[in-house]
Amino acid sequence: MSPPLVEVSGLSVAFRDRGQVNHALRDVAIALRTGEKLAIIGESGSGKSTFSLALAGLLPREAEIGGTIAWPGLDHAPRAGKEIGVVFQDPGSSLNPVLRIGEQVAEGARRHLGLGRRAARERALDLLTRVRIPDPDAALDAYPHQFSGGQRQRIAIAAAIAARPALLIADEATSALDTVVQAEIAALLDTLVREEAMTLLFVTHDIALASGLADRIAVFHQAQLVEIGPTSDVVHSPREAYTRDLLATHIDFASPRLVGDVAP
Amino acid sequence: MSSIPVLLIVVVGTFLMMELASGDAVDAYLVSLGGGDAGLAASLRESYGLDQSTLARLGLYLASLVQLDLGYSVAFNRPILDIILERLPNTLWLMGSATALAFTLGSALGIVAGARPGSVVDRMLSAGSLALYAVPSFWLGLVLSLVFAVQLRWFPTSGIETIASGKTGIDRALDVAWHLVLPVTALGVLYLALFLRMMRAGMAEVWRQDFVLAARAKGLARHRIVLRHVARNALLPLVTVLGLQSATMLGGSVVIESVFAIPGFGRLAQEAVAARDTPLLMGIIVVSAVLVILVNLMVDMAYAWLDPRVGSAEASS
Amino acid sequence: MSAFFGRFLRSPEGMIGLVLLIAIAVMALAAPVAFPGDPLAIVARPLTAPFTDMRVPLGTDQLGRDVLVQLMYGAQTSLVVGLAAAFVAIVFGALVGTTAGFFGGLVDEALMRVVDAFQIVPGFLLALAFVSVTGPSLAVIVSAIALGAWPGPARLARAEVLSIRERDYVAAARVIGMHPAEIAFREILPNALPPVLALVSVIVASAVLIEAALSFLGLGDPNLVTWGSMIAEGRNMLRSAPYLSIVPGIGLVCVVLGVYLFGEGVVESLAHRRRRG
Amino acid sequence: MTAPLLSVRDLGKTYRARGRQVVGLEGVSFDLRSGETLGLVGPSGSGKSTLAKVLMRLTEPDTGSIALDGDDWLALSGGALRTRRGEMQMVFQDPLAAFNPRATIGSALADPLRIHRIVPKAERAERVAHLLERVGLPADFARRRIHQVSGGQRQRVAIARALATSPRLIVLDEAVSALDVSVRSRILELLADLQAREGLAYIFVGHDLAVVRVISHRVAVMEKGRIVETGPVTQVVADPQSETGKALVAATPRLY
Amino acid sequence: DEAPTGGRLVVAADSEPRNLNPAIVASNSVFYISSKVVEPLAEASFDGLSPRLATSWEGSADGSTVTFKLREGVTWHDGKPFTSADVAFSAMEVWKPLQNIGRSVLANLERVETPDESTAVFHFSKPMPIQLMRNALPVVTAVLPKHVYEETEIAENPANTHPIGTGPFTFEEHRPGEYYRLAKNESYWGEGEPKLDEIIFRVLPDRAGAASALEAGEIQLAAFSQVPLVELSRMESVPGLEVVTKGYEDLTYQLIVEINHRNETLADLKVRQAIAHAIDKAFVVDTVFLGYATAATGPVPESAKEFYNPDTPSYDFDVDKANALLDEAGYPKKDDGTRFSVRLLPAPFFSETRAFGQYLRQALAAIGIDAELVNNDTPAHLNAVYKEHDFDLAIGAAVFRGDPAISTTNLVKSGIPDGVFFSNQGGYANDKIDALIDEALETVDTEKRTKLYDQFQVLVVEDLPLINVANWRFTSVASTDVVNMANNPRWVVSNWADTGLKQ
Ligand SMILES: Nc1ncnc2c1ncn2[C@@H]1O[C@H](COP(=O)(O)OP(=O)(O)OP(=O)(O)O)[C@@H](O)[C@H]1O
Ligand SMILES: Nc1ncnc2c1ncn2[C@@H]1O[C@H](COP(=O)(O)OP(=O)(O)OP(=O)(O)O)[C@@H](O)[C@H]1O
Ligand SMILES: [Mg+2]
Ligand SMILES: [Mg+2]
Ligand code: NI
Repeated sequence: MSPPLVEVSGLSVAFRDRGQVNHALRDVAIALRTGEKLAIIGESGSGKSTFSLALAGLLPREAEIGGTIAWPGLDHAPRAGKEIGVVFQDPGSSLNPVLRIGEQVAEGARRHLGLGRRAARERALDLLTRVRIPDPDAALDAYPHQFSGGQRQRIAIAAAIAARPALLIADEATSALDTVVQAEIAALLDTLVREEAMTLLFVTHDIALASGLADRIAVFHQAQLVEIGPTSDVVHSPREAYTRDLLATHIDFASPRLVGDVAP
Repeated sequence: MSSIPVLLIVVVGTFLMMELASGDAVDAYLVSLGGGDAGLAASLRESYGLDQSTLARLGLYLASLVQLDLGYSVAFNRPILDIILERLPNTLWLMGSATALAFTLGSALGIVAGARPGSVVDRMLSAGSLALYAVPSFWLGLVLSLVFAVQLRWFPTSGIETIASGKTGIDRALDVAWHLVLPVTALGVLYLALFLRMMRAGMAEVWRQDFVLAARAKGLARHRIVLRHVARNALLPLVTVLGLQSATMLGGSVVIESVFAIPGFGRLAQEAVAARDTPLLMGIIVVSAVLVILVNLMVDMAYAWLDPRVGSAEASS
Repeated sequence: MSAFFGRFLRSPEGMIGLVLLIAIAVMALAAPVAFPGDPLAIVARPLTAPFTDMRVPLGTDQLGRDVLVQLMYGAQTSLVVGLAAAFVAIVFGALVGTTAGFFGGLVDEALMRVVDAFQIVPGFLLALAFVSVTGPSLAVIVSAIALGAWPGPARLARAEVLSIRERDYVAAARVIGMHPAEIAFREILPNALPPVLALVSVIVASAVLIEAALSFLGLGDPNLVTWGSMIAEGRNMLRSAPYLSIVPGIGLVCVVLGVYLFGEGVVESLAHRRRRG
Repeated sequence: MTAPLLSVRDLGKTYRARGRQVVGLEGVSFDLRSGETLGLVGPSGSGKSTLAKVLMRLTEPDTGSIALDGDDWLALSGGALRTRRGEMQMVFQDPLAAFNPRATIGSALADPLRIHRIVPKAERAERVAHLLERVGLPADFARRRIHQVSGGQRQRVAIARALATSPRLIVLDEAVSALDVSVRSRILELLADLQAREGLAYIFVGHDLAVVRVISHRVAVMEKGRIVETGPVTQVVADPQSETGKALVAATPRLY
Repeated sequence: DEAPTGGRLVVAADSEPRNLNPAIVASNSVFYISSKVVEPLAEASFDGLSPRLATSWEGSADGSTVTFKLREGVTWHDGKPFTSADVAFSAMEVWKPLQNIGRSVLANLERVETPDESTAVFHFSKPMPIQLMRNALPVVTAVLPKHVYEETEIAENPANTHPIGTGPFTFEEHRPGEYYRLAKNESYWGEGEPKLDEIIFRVLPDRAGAASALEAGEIQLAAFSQVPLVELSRMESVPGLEVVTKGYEDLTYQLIVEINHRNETLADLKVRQAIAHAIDKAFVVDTVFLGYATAATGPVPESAKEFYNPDTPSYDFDVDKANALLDEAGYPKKDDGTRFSVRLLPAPFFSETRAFGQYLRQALAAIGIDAELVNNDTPAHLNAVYKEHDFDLAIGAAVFRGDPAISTTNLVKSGIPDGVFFSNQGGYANDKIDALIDEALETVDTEKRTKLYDQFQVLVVEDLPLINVANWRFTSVASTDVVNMANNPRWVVSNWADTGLKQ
């Protein structure tokens, strides 16, 4: 068996604000296998984003970090952009409004793959085609505001994978979108990860979405990892009470309805 | 274009304000004569049409303004347009250079400060700019002229160029530039500080935005993040302020022109008021208003060029 | 509230500003107590240099008037003019801006054209002309400065009102059937004003500077001591008696700096509260 | 068959922004009976919020009619409208944005009581406490401000405010979309409970068909300002007829 | 002395008159520039008059005519010859109808006869004192070229801003806000004159600017006290610069307190006397003028030797007496220490008038008069004082123009229409004084006429229609390179034909 891509152990993150310490993560240990799709679920404030940012090395300077993050699957410490791509939640604000799409998609590739102007443009065009932006040629010279939310998220994904990262982190990449678009983006991520043999860390608060996409699911609650395991185990035989609660309150087409079939 | 009614308000407002004045152009003229009798005053008033009612004069003024005729100056005994065109370049040079200096240097230093918020460089630049921001420009002008013109004699004390030098071409340009160093510094420093502070504040704001985190996540070089992503966006509000400040700067140049005896627009305004030359003052105010409108138009164009979101047909969903 | 003060007390800018302002305010308030009588009284030999005669520690001007006394009374003028002009400009501007924002349509259009008109005319030029034609007195100078300063608050107030009008809580107020007047005064206005009030420091500072510049050009109230006119008079003696223009110049820098720093401290401490919700 | 509580016919609304025209609503018609919940689903920009605002008279439609209890709802204006607003209330998506940040929760809940003279001044505090109790909150919340309580509690306060005037109909625009799952299901239970006890009618706007299914009797699927499909919710979920309906059903995540 | 030839003299100018024609505008700021271009019939000298375009002048015994012999061989700057026709034209068409001073001095001029090209005979309808005529010559009689002005709208003639004369320098250009340039008139009638190649008047409206420019060597002369008095002692010590107080003897300015006699309180002589006693003239001379002035004793300055009468009543600085006078007049001190309030309007023309305003406010406070200063700009001040009469006390600066009849008597005479600047607009009327003034105006005999003015001075000081505080003269600061400076009593406004510059 290949070594894990990344091995996180005892990870703690705290934010200190004028004397008050706010623990965003406490003693989290997770190993990510190369090529797997791991979903992290948990409610708001449970530390999901903090974990993603810690992996990508993007935590703000004031964060106090404890524990270790080792990368046995790589021969050197990873760099954000090169070995790790990140997609954020809000497609409206994660693209620079005043720069052309082509530039934003290609800039990671130019830096990490050492591409020239032309080659970078080619690469951007290729990426935009792969994330299925209509008329990708014209899109290169367009600006973010000219696209819908779903399209922007596709562009953000293209930019994140521009330098062929080994690990793609999608932090609530679909939460701001409507269900139809959300399903499309989730499918796109799935395809891309498979094609590029990337490892995927998929952060969401929707356990159903996670279950449809991920190989394994990690459940965060109040800054702690409460449970991690293969998707079907977590969904069908959760070990922790919190996970059971999550599943119980989850609503899907199978959930019992709260009202009668017709109004009284 | 909504500038026409705005200009109308400006014109009528200024006219009415000048009606509040005690004494008219003939009085002012008679003083320059060292006095004169009542008959002389009456005949002068008649010849300048100052004996008519306020409304009639306002009507006449507006009518001539429509034909782009700014009228005739009693104080200078010349067509107002000529006088204005003679003075305008000096002020434009002064303002233009001060703006260019303040904007380029101010935003550049703002970028330096905003590149690492909270760093030593940032704190020093912030404190320095705040101090400069608090210095009255006319006082700074005095101090500069005392030190660099009178004491050290590096620069001329006053004027816009060496008088009657017969210089032309590049020599003259250099001469003017040499004369402008101190006044431009005195006028520009305040705005330099303003732009620096705005740039810095703007960058601090942009640093918090998601797309900067995204840029960091792409592993871009720091200078690229600072310049291309952060500074580029922080520049936008600066451009807007540039337009808003043009009027303020025009006003500020009045005092500086007085300190450095530069025959510009501001001084002309002072002279016009002192001479109760209503048409001249109106001409000055109308022309400066048009100037400000033009600057704002240019700024809008620059903004539209810098910010693709503006004026674009497709808007976000 | 107390959290706000706590933050303010810990903000270095705010504290320096506060100290400067207190010092200047004390100076202004102490003036009539320490030196009752006419600040423009001729008390000693003209052009006594500073620190040479301890009865007039900062020296005298060309008429033998005490520079220290003038400096202290000048602080009064600067503060009074600055605060009064800012008060008038902000009250008037906020009134016009909120009116335009509330009523919208033709009223908005008309008022905003007037605001435009005032914004494209250089404020200082306007103040200069206004003071020249009406004669310099404290009230005239204050109005002249306010005349150039009100469009800023007006625009901001209007923008705030327009933006708050679109907020959900205003929609919620309409939904429960609140009267439009109550919506305007209870829901919108109190939330629209704070950003406008944040302009106070900038306007006070610029009013102090404009008053000084007007006095410098000879358009100050002759019955009052003002720093600008001290500088203007000192200007004629810049080389013989540089202290005459340097002393009030430093006074000006301190007031303006104090106001800015104080304002910055306040805004920052308030902004924190907004950010944290 | 009783007459519908709300009868909407042929609503149309076009937004004009910077010279462009955007369809907000087009030919929207439906009926709603007392005690019934109509779910409203559709992709982003399909006009759900526009419909909600038009119903609440927060924005005016270009065409069409609305009858509340048989009365012409669009003909009301001024004081008459304000008086009758008590019959139809609304809950917004973001409860934080829906409350004046300066007001205490108590005064926000007292406002409708005062405006509609529901109880004498002396009894208001008591009534506010009762309202809080009905949405499952302790009475001392009245002293807090909205940013001092959690997300789910905020939405409960919003519902309490909507209940204050004893409305017959509440429009809920994405009222549970921003909430964590556990909180969300409790709010849904609260809504269903209130309906069962008081015969309220709801228009429930949401983008998650699974959630809409749980709380609604009927559902209307919207797309580009039009209602493309309506029917009993179970039926639509089981067998959507419209393209949009099919896409929505397909896109709703299921637990595997 | 003989001055070196050549060179460019750069001097400071503080204003830019819109009309540079000295025949129309007889004011110092116009003369300053145009006296080098347009010449009068005669100019002042330390021993009387020195001939310019006229070589002699003679009055008839009955005062009905004055005959001028004119200089021959003089040409205008455009090459045309100068003749008596030019003088006749200037007198009848310009000085008498248009000029601010000529309108009154030459009011009785009927016609000018020109028996030949070099003779002009002025005929008057009422006796014209030759003393007055002589004294008026330097001020009133700048001669204009008839061929340029004839049959034009004289007031609008382009030569008013680009003067053409017979003087040692030709007017070359005016760059508004920057400078005027005059060049040597190669065909000037004066032998070996002018010396300078060029004179540049550099516009420096701010007084501080002139001092800096002098020190920086950018200009060589600042006249009319453009360098502030307080800077003088320091300028004195700057190598290469000197302070010159000579050259202004006939350009005396009088610091006066104008009084509005419509104010009942001020109409009381005792009150006026009290005010006069409250003013410490010596202090004013020392502090406001830093010694560059003399205390005034009456309406005629000491420098006007021909007219000055030292035997006038005096009002010593005496606060107690002033207080006593006010008590006597029935204005006791109230609880707050004041007796009554007045509005005090200092003229904005000079920093000294404003400074004196500050002083007077304080001097009045000392005797219980609460004075509120009102600072107006020039038009507003003139309007308030001379038109609206909206003042109680005003501080003015009057020019003594060589003869009391030229402008000084206007300050006390009654019956002057409203709106005439620098005249009695305080509503003062004194039959005795009026009669004296009228008599002197037609008294041909010089000695008799002088006597009348002696009396006039006594009456004015006794009754105090206004208070003369001090008389002051300007100073110049110049480079020591300037040669032949200040060699006549109106030097700054004379033709500078013999002025030179050491290289
Ligand atoms: N820069 C920061 N400074 C201070 N506290 C922070 C910071 N970033 C996050 N936190 C705190 O850390 C905790 C975890 O936040 P995090 O963003 O990781 O949660 P999350 O699970 O991503 O929530 P959500 O679903 O809302 O995105 C929260 O309490 C949050 O307030
Ligand atoms: N005030 C407005 N001005 C202009 N266009 C508007 C306005 N409000 C909504 N629209 C447009 O009307 C259409 C319908 O918008 P609406 O907000 O009703 O959609 P929605 O179904 O609520 O979407 P979402 O699920 O994103 O909330 C959209 O295209 C939107 O851009
Ligand atoms: Mg998160
Ligand atoms: Mg919506
Ligand atoms: Ni808080």
